[in-house]
Amino acid sequence: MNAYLSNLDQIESWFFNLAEKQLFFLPKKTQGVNYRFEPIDHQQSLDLLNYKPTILPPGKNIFPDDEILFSYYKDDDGHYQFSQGVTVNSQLLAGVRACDLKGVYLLDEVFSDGVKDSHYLRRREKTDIIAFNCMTPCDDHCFCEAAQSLDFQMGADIFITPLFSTSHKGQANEEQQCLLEVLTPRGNELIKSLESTECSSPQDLKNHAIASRPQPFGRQFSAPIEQLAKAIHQKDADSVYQQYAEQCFSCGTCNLVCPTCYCFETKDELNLDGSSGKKTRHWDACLSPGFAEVAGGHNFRAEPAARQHHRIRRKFDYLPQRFEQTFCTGCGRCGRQCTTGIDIFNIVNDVYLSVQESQE
Amino acid sequence: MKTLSDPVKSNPYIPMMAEIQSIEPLTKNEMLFRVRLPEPLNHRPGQFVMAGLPGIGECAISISSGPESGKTLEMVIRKVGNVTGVLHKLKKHDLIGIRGPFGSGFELNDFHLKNGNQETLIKDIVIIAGGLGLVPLRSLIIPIMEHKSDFGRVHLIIGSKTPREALFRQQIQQWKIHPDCSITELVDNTDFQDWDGDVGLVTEPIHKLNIIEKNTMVVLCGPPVMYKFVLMEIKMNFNIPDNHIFIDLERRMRCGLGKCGHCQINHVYCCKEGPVFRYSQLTDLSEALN
Amino acid sequence: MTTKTNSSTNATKKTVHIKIDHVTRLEGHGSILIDVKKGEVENLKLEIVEANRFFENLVKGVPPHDVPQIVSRICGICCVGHQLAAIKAVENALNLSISPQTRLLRVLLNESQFLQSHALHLYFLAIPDYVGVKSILPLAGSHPELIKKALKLKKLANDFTTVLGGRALHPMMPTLIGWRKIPDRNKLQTLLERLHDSIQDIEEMVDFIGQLKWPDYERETEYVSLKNPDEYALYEGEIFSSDTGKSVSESDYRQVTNEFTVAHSTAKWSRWNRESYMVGALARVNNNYEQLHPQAQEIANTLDLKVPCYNPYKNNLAQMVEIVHCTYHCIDTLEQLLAQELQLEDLQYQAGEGLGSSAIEVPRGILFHEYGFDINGICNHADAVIPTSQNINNIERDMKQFVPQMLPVMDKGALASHMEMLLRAYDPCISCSVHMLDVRFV
Amino acid sequence: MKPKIAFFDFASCEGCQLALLNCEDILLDLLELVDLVEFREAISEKSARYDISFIEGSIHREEDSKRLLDIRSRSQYIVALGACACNGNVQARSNFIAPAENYKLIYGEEARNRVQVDKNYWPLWAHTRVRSVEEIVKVDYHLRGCPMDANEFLTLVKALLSNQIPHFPAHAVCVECKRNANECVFDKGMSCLGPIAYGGCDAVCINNGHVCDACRGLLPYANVGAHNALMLSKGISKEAIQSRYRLFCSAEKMSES
Ligand SMILES: Cc1cc2nc3c(=O)[nH]c(=O)nc-3n(C[C@H](O)[C@H](O)[C@H](O)COP(=O)(O)OP(=O)(O)OC[C@H]3O[C@@H](n4cnc5c(N)ncnc54)[C@H](O)[C@@H]3O)c2cc1C
Ligand code: SF4
Ligand code: SF4
Ligand code: SF4
Repeated sequence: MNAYLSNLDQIESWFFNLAEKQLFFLPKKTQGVNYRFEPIDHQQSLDLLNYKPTILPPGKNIFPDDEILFSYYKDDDGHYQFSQGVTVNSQLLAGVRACDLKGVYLLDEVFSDGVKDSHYLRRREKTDIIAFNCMTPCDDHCFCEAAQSLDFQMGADIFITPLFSTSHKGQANEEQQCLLEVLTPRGNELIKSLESTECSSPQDLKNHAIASRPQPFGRQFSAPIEQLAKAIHQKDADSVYQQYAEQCFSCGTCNLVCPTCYCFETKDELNLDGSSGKKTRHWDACLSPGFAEVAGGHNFRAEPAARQHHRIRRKFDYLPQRFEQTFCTGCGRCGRQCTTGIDIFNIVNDVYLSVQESQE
Repeated sequence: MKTLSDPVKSNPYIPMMAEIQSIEPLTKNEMLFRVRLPEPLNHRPGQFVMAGLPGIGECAISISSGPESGKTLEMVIRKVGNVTGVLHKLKKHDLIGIRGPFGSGFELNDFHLKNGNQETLIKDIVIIAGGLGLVPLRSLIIPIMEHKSDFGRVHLIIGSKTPREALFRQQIQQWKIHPDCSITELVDNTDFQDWDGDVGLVTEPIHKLNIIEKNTMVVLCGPPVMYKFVLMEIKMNFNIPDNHIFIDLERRMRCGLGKCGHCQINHVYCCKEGPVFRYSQLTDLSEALN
Repeated sequence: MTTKTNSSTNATKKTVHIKIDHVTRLEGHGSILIDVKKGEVENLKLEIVEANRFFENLVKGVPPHDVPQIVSRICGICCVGHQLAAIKAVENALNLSISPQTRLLRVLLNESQFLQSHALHLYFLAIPDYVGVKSILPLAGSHPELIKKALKLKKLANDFTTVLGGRALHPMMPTLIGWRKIPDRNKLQTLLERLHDSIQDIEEMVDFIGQLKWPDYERETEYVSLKNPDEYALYEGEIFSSDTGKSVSESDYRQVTNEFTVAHSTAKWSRWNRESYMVGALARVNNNYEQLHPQAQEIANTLDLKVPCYNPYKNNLAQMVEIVHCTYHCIDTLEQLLAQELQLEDLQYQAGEGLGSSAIEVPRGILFHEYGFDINGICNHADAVIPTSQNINNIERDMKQFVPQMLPVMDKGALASHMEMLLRAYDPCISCSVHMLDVRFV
Repeated sequence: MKPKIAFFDFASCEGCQLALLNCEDILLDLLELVDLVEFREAISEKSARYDISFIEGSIHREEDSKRLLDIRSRSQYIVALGACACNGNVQARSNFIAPAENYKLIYGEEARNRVQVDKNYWPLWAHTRVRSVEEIVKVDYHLRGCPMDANEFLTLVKALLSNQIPHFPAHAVCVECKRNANECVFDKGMSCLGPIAYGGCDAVCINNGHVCDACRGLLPYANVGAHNALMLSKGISKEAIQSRYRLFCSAEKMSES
């Protein structure tokens, strides 16, 4: 597909333009230090270059909490009449970082595996994504390069790479030129309204930009991810999980903010009339103590350490076995938002080191 | 995007509504529901459905009828909580929501005397059921009994807590008349009631089994605590390959589709790859039998 | 409610014993005890049987911003009043000042509670008495339209408090100096429209109330309320007495309340220029009639509420008048607020030593709070005087006059129910009243 | 037969009953489905047996606990309504002050003496520890929070009306913060009890710019040790942490530490 050149100013007015036509989400600064994907607001300044990953990943717009799975009523003959749920509106997610793009891609894989999840897939079909390539690590928590999601661009309709240094905000050189790669027919439609010039040698420009990035990019594990995964697959590291579990609140924040966590709980609700209602689903968290409890009270993961173990292995061992991809994108959200400061990066590293040690 | 090209039409969360044909109390807390489905399930033995009522909830319930039951579905439901409590209040002709069948289930072929093209002779089938474990296994025992000549010797060990909780006693009586079929019924405790079977745990008769180890298939289903002891007993007395031992597991389930994550046992989903597993699949799953 | 009445009737020389335990449709627990022997009132007590919660002690040891959150729990109906009174008193103690934006928000928040409390009291608690039913439930059958309108007004008032305060009960958005979060502009706009729309309904409710018959009973007493030269005093002002025609400042509130205890009440009693005084809607309307919104004055006229009014039952009418006043006043204030950009303000403050008190009008009358802080800014002193505890003394005196006066013309049943109605007319809030401190015996 | 529902209040602000009266949208529909037999705040009727009794308020005096025992014996289900009933709420702070001291501070020495003379009113004043409802009778369900959450109330009533078992997941307030995409209070430079507090309130305080003070009580698995360490690491003094824990949760174990 084609590639184009444009600058940030032009991209900004393009965004406002697109926002006239459809629901348009963009990262926006909260009152504190964080960002959130919110409907674009005309007073907002485009913070694409320096924003740190949003509180919730953009994938949650496709897999929303409290989603209606179906609603129903009993007709006069006592027959149940079902309806699908809510109508899905199209939306555009802009400024999605590569790590979050990979998150969405992994959810795509999960929800289309086996029996297809119509709710996710219908929303996904109506979601356009304009992704954004990172030129500097967003903060100290990021480890996207180590987690192999830097430069990830599958699933985006348009992928933007800044061709200038983004480390000094405001005093950017040249005229803040960006490369826009169009990856889908939908992207082709979107880019029509952008003031831009066609680019004939996108790969060279991109390679050059990538080469000028800081090295190493973000935090690096003690070993390549394949070796970590192998270590995590072994069971010798109980003491590491235990050590982190002692600090853990079992609050589930780490799950809920993760772009690749998709476990859910369903809830059936009856209306006051007693003959109509709905079924909804809610984000759930495997770190939450009741997650694996069954009727009769037996809990298959009653200990916090067992839950941490499950979470880490799910990201680095179990799901990769199924989908051949690491289910941690290195976005750093879980570490950034864990109130007690537990960082998956450290757990994974420590597990690796402890397994190494025990083998020596 | 490869995954999204085929349009999704159906909503996998909407149940089909089945009419209750009969409800038969089996014990104080267990009832046999016989329902008529709008279309045949075409299930395999050992599979399960999500049963429940819209507005109330759903839970995983094993299919207890044989694979040839057509539009009729039999389930035994034990009253333990929310959904099962409400289901127990239903009456004949009421509707019940069913989704499924889900899960792997058993491949009857694995148990045939002549096992498919491998030509292994499966001479002995050992089925050990504890408590409610008999319910899913019944869907396996029924086809075996109905086509008994295709199968070898069948050894059933069926345990319950007390005579009051023993399930399907009449039907078990009928199974006994089949050739090459030994059935041991046990209770932990007679609790001062009449009981013509044995008293003891399901582990006790295992060492007495007269089987040809390498031509034997073993099937287990029961409460989580049972597995460890039964497996220990089997391993101590016989040399049966791990992939000839089947175990039926239970976990919390919400979707039945391998998505919600609740039934995950290490990297496998109980609702997808299970609930029936070969023991060989479970040996490196640390969470499976704990 | 259990009503035990025994009497041996001998024309005028009646002997009546009435005990009403846990009077219903009342916020908090109170009982009425009346003993009449041979036509003479031997014993008449308004017992307050609510369990103590010792709020003044509960706030000791906490930092300044926690004080309003704790005292909010004194009472659900009056939570906004307690919060605002505490916030003002703490600000006075720490010498903190507020912006005009914050003042406007507080005025609105306070009046939203007037709307909600008066609507609740009139329709759910008081009116059933005058229609002769036991609760609002039969009214829902006999007067469905009226009840729907009352619910609608109550919902509007609740939503109003929710938009301004975060929730209708124990709001968390207001705090010292300002607002923790700025109310949503669109929601304020919607509220303004709903307030405009509610006027029609309110007028119909006035018509309904106008048809009710009020017991013909009067007792002149001292009426105490805030007074403010610039407005109908609700949020702030000086303490004014109808007896003297003079005011004292809020920091001198002890001169007014002069609290003392009686054994049959876990709430303390008050008196000022005579043996008892009255606070609340009627006192305010009596004292500040001229400053009511013109539309509210007109309604007072329609309802035949002439000031000064000495009939305590007509406190209910004064509440209706205040509903009208607050509706119009909120509309004006909201328009003023929406004319400006709302800003999130810096809420940092310096905590330190200090003592401060405040007075504010809440639906049931004047509420006084006072707090002291040590050099670390930790609360070490608290006092609160609640409207009901100021009124109880006056209610008992009303009853003591009412019983002998009506004894010849009323049977014991009517007497008992009129006592309950009288108690309810004051809209007493007993939960609130059971927490006093610093007693001086006079 | 419609279930008989009753409300009883003990020491409380009666805000939870008000929270119910505030559900204007559904109030009349709800009243169609149940038989409200006792609701002192709004009606004057009585009944001998109750299907569901909602108990509001904490228990302070012997006569209160006697009354509560009597209600229990006449009720099928007891629901503790709101923080006062569930865990004693702010008034349980007075458990850290000796009762005699409390009286002296509030009423003065003289009042106490006078009360002791007049035996008739003695029970009114016979104050013991502030106790939760569960300390005295078996509680079937808890509706936590100050005030209770109207949605949870509705969930409970609907479940009981349809023969279901009401279920309130025991998760931290943080869960609801995430569902609302809230910025964490700690990121705003303030501190929060959310990680150890019962959720179910939709994180309403944090949604509205405040912090969580754990009015719904502590989770059964609350990691208080880790929380304490977290607060200390934010430079909050031991005394301030304790004062915070004791704001709403004084009746609970952690605040004793
Ligand atoms: C493959 C399989 C087959 C089964 N076959 C049968 C069978 O044939 N017959 C049979 O009787 N049972 C069978 N079961 C067990 C059955 O699924 C459970 O007993 C059932 O889930 C109970 O549901 P319930 O709603 O009645 O109980 P619940 O009230 O749901 O209680 C179940 C547990 O879940 C928790 N819980 C309840 N509601 C919620 C909620 N909303 N959110 C979070 N946690 C909650 C409770 O703490 C409790 O521990 C099978 C289970 C599996 C996995
Ligand atoms: S966010 Fe932190 S404290 Fe909360 S469950 Fe995850 S690891 Fe534990
Ligand atoms: S596990 Fe943590 S770092 Fe990895 S993708 Fe999830 S939130 Fe990001
Ligand atoms: S604000 Fe409080 S409740 Fe919310 S996530 Fe942070 S710690 Fe948890």
